[in-house]
Amino acid sequence: GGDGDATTTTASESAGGASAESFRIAIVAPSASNDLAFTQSIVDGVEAIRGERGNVQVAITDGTFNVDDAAAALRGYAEDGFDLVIAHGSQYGGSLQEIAPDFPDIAFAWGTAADTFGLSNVFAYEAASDEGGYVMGVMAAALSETDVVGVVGPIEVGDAKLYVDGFAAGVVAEEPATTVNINYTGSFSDVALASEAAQAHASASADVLTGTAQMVVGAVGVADELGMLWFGTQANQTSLAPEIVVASQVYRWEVILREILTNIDAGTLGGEAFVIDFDNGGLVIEYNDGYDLPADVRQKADDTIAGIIDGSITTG
Amino acid sequence: MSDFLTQTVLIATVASAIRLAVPLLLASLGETFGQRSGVLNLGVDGIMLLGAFGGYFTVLRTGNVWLGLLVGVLVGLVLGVASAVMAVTLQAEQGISGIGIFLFGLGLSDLLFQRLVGTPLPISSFPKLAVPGLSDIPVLGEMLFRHSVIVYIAFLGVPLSMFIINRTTFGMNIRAVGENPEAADSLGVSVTAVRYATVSIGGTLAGVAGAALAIDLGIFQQNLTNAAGFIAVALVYFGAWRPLGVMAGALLYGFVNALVLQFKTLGIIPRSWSDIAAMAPAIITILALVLVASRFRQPAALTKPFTRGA
Amino acid sequence: MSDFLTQTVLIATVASAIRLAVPLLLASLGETFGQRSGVLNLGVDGIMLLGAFGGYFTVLRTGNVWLGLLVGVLVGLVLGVASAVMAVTLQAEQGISGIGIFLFGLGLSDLLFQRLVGTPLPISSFPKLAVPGLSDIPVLGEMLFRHSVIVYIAFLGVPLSMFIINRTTFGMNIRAVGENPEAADSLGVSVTAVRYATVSIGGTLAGVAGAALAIDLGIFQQNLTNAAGFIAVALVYFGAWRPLGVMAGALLYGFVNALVLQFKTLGIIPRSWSDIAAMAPAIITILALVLVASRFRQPAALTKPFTRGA
Amino acid sequence: MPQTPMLEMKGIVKRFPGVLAADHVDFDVLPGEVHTLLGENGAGKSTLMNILYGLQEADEGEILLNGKPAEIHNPTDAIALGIGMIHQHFMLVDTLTVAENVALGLKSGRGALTDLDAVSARIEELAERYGLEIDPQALVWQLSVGQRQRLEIIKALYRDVHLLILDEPTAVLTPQEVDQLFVTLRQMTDDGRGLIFISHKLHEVLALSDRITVLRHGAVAGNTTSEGATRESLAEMMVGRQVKLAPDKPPVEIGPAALQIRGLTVISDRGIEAVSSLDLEVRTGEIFGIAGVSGNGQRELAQAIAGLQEAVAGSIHIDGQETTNLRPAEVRSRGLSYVSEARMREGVIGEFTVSENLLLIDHASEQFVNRGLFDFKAIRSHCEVLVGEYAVKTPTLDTPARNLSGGNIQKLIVARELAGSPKVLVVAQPTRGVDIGAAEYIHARLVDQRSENAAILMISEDLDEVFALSDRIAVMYEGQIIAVVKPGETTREEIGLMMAGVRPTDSRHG
Ligand SMILES: Nc1ncnc2c1ncn2[C@@H]1O[C@H](COP(=O)(O)OP(=O)(O)OP(=O)(O)O)[C@@H](O)[C@H]1O
Ligand SMILES: Nc1ncnc2c1ncn2[C@@H]1O[C@H](COP(=O)(O)OP(=O)(O)OP(=O)(O)O)[C@@H](O)[C@H]1O
Ligand SMILES: [Mg+2]
Ligand SMILES: [Mg+2]
Repeated sequence: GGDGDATTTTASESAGGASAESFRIAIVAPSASNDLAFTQSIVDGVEAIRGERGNVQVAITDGTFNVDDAAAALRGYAEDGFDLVIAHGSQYGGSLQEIAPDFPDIAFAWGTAADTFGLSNVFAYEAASDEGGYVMGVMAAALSETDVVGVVGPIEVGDAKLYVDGFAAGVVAEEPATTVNINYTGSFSDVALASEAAQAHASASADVLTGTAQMVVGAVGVADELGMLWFGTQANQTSLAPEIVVASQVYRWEVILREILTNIDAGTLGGEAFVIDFDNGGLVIEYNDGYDLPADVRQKADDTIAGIIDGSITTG
Repeated sequence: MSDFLTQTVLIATVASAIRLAVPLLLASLGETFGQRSGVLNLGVDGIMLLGAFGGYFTVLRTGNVWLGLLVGVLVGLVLGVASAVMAVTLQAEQGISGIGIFLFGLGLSDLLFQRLVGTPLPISSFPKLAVPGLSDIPVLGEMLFRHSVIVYIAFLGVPLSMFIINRTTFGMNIRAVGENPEAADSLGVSVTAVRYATVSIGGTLAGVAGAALAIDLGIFQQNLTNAAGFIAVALVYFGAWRPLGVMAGALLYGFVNALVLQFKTLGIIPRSWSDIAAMAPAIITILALVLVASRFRQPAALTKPFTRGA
Repeated sequence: MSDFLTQTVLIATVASAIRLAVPLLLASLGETFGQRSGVLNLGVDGIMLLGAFGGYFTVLRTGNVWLGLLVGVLVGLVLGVASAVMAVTLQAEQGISGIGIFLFGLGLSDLLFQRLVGTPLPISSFPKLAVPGLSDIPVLGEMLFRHSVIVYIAFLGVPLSMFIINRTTFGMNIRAVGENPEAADSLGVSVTAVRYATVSIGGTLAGVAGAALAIDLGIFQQNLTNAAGFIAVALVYFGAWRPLGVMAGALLYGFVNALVLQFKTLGIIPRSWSDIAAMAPAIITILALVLVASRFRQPAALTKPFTRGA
Repeated sequence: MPQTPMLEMKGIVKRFPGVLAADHVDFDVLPGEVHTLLGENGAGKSTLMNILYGLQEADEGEILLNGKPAEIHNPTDAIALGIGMIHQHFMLVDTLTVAENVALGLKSGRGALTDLDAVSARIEELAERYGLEIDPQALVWQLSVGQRQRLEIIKALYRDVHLLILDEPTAVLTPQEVDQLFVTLRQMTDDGRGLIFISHKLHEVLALSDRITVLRHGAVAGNTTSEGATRESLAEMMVGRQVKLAPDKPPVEIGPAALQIRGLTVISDRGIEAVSSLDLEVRTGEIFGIAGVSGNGQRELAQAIAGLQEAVAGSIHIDGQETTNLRPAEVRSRGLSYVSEARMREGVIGEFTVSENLLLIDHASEQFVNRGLFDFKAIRSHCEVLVGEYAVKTPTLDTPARNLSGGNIQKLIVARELAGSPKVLVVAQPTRGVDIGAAEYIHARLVDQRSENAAILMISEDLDEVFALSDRIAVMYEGQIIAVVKPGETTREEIGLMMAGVRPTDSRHG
């Protein structure tokens, strides 16, 4: 990744000017704001909050895959007195652990991460992406005619592992005879490998694919070309291949951002961990209107979501 | 497990290996020209990235993949000439000037992508061409003769490069300049002209390699090449500065990767082992270093700037 | 906008520049030794990555940052010796063997990270040290004398390197071997021994640089260095092979980055302009090439393997 | 009516920083003649020829070819005008074939494609006509030195040069190869071609030339013909004063053998046995001279003694201690000093200052280094003494060595090597490329060392030097010493014959 590709937007203008009481939120995130994936999800979430509260000022430093740059940006925002500084990337934990104690009056949020390392001014947030994965898996099993589905993953850790494991569990729950071929290419960024992994799935007669992380764009292209179905995650990926994307799991971070802001307003600057899931509405499945999903499959998905919410289905 | 031996899987693996080899092959062939004339261009990866962005952006806007490839050619040519200015005219240390070009391409391609595109929108790919007759041969036909047009272009580059290097006066001049520039100069061969030509060819093919990669994948993103340009430079060494050797290296590299992907997909090797494949480029490079270094001589003037009368 | 001129911002920018410069400075100083003796090690980035992983993993398991730094030293030393085997004993083309080491480090550090850690868990960082007395000077004290211990270590490396290179017999041997290995050899200086020593020093400092980076950031991830090793190699050139020059380059680089980040954070420069900063490393490198190439001579034997009587 | 010269160079001026390499030089060549350029190293011979061949541009002056002004900016222009040049060092591409080397830079009959069959045929034609046997398909690295020289001539003939420059073409040839070359060159002048010949070997110059022009410090110092000249008169013209050849050698008591070599065998870098089972002894207080055509193992012998080449068999003792295959530093610590023939390559580090170069070896280190650190005060005074004592002309002690002239660099090296009072001194070509004044000085210093009971092994291709300095003379041929004689009991002719491999019938081993 390029060093210092970080870019910053200050969206105060459209917020109607920075009045004295305006709430200021800063985001530091690894990839581009419009990446149709991880970074875009938090940007959309914060934008939604701004729409709701009006009096919010937002600054974004994106493209800071380089942790060094991210650390400098986090510190910069803290020094500048932002009310909430969001470190959107599990790799920023080390920096945050060092910076947050220097600014006890400023609230930080760190995602996706499960705990706050005992820091009283850090919130943690993550997504129960296994839930969405499970629902996708149910649909994939129902739609597959060859009874083989494929997964293209980056590295078997974190959010990606959670999603892929949920997906595989969903497939097996729906149709135990269906084979799930899982291919972790070993890279978040090698598009060519992701593309060939999709080809390999095709040659193993898979007709439904899913995948997670930024390099899957290569796999989506192959799926489109070979007429395989695709399930997206982290953002709505319909625009990548309008013919074959069935549905996408989308993160609605505003759900937990709302809670974080409420906490801050009440004087609590951290110490709590949040999860978005179907139950709290932070996870949603967005369907592609351009794909003609059979009503019974749609029904299965809705039933599964309901089951997850009421606890009758476990995704693990 | 027995799945591995099916014809379908075999065909898929070979076809995948060939596809993975294409960008490396194009870039390595180009670099071969430069190195045979005594210039090491370590900036290949940067040129590939800019060629990739240029090709991608053109196809995104015009929908014409050939126009995209042409832009790859032009971007590569411009950067090839720039590389030649540094290495030949300014006589900069070639390792360092290559890093400069690499960093430049890495930074600028990402910058342009963020500015002009942002969201990785898909583009159309090269048309497939089933070679009439040949593509109907069982197994072989499907493996070798049902590829994107760019695949044939890249592989035709191998005999073409061999012909140019070994059979033309230009090729003879390249070899002379790479071995003994003083001697070539004293016979009226312009060392500067030959090196500008070879480094420009190298840049052009790197640009084409990048454009081919982006158009074939139908996408662009930051650092799309993933160090492929560095692997291409190492493959020139692996191939002992000969187009056939370079092709063998590119195919070996593609094959190792394709095989591991197939293995992983089919669950033949445990996931915990399969990651070793990530080490393939490094291992191939180091093996090549040890094997080639002891068997072949590199062009005697490689990395040495030439000044008349020095 | 007026914000920019506040003392706080100024102090923060300088302090940030110094922190960003540290890994580059350590790696560049090491590479200076190798290059002064005639060996270009382009594998610095790979060594840094492995040093970074080694340091990170050690701290993760033991919680002891000094043990982490020590592991960085050891990893760097081992890879430095490996680099010397390739460059000195096997006489491999130095551009290529460097790429081999880079790819090796890039692949292996990631592989080990995935296998042994997976999720990027944060670790503790170096303790801060406010230099007694000096740190109380207004403004300056806060800028310069309230840093992590590793910052002082890195900057003390500058006078130490100058002293070694210019004032000791070992330093004279280094310079002699880098300029005229034949002469040094015939006068009884072992070219092999000197180059093994310098390349090992270079590897060790690269390992330390990587460990320092990871421990200071408190994290590891794939390709953590982001080409910092390549920038370090370029800085040696920028600094015209002199420790002071190298330090100036590392600080310039750190300062440009820190300034741009501050500007961006404070919204002083428009987004469309600030991206240009991404090009800073490339531009600094290319500028250095043009300026240094015309003013300073590189070690005459740089990149040239030595064989007695050849 | 005088002939129109095929070449006229008029008022040529060429300046390098601090040097006037050509100072209003006039020079011409008539069709069918050999015109020799003679002069000390650095006199400006190569510079003048580089200008003619387009490798360098003159600052002033003009060049006329057959009476017409010619513009020559690069070798291509020169080649187009029928000028060829054979350089001091071979200009051949090792990895190409003979035919490819000839075809390089020429238009091919088949457009962009090479036309090597036609080239080979023409090479064979030329080879037959001029008696230059060569295989067009052979790769150059497989050729012997003599064959390479032939290839250089063929390259020129193939281009049908009217005017051929030969810059020291004989430096690396055996006497037989020189004779063969001269036959070919005469054939060329018979065709009406003009030749410019450069050589430091005065007897060759007298044998081949029609006219001789002597350059000194970039300017023409005189003109003569072969008939009107002797070696002595040429030497005087070159240097500008009467030359004194032999130093005074006071009598010295010859002591025990300080350098003993038994059955030494050395394999050269090219894989051939360069030194074969060689025995020799040099005693304290004597100068032992080794004569021979270069390439007969002298270089390998010296390097083996210095620890720079492996001895595959045999032994070397210095002052009674075995030093066979010790590292160079260890050999030096046993009392050896070594002045290599490759002055710039092995003797000094050009970027280093005069004082750093004086410090480069171990015996200096012990004196001036304290636990790895330099004692700069002691160093400075030591260097000042040496530079003064050996009359090294240098602006300051901190001047980089590369800025010194050749003669002064050699004095610098000799100063360093003699400073440690060596027990054994090996000197190779001590005065090659050194002007007469400096040569006289260096000779005197070697004689001083002899008086101080050093054992001196001196390798030289200069027979005058060998005769003037040696107490005993050995002739080396194909890796062996074929005779050892006393200078008073032999003649130059005898030594010359032995250098060509003719073993003496009544060997007078000393
Ligand atoms: N490229 C150069 N730059 C600076 N000075 C030079 C250059 N080439 C030659 N000189 C200087 O010009 C002078 C003439 O050198 P030239 O090579 O012509 O001598 P020469 O007569 O051919 O000597 P030799 O007998 O050693 O071949 C010398 O003082 C030399 O050092
Ligand atoms: N390549 C070069 N670049 C720069 N200066 C040079 C070069 N070669 C020679 N010189 C300078 O040219 C001058 C003349 O050199 P040259 O060897 O001709 O001297 P010289 O008068 O023959 O001395 P000596 O009597 O010691 O042989 C020297 O002062 C030297 O510094
Ligand atoms: Mg001279
Ligand atoms: Mg000359």
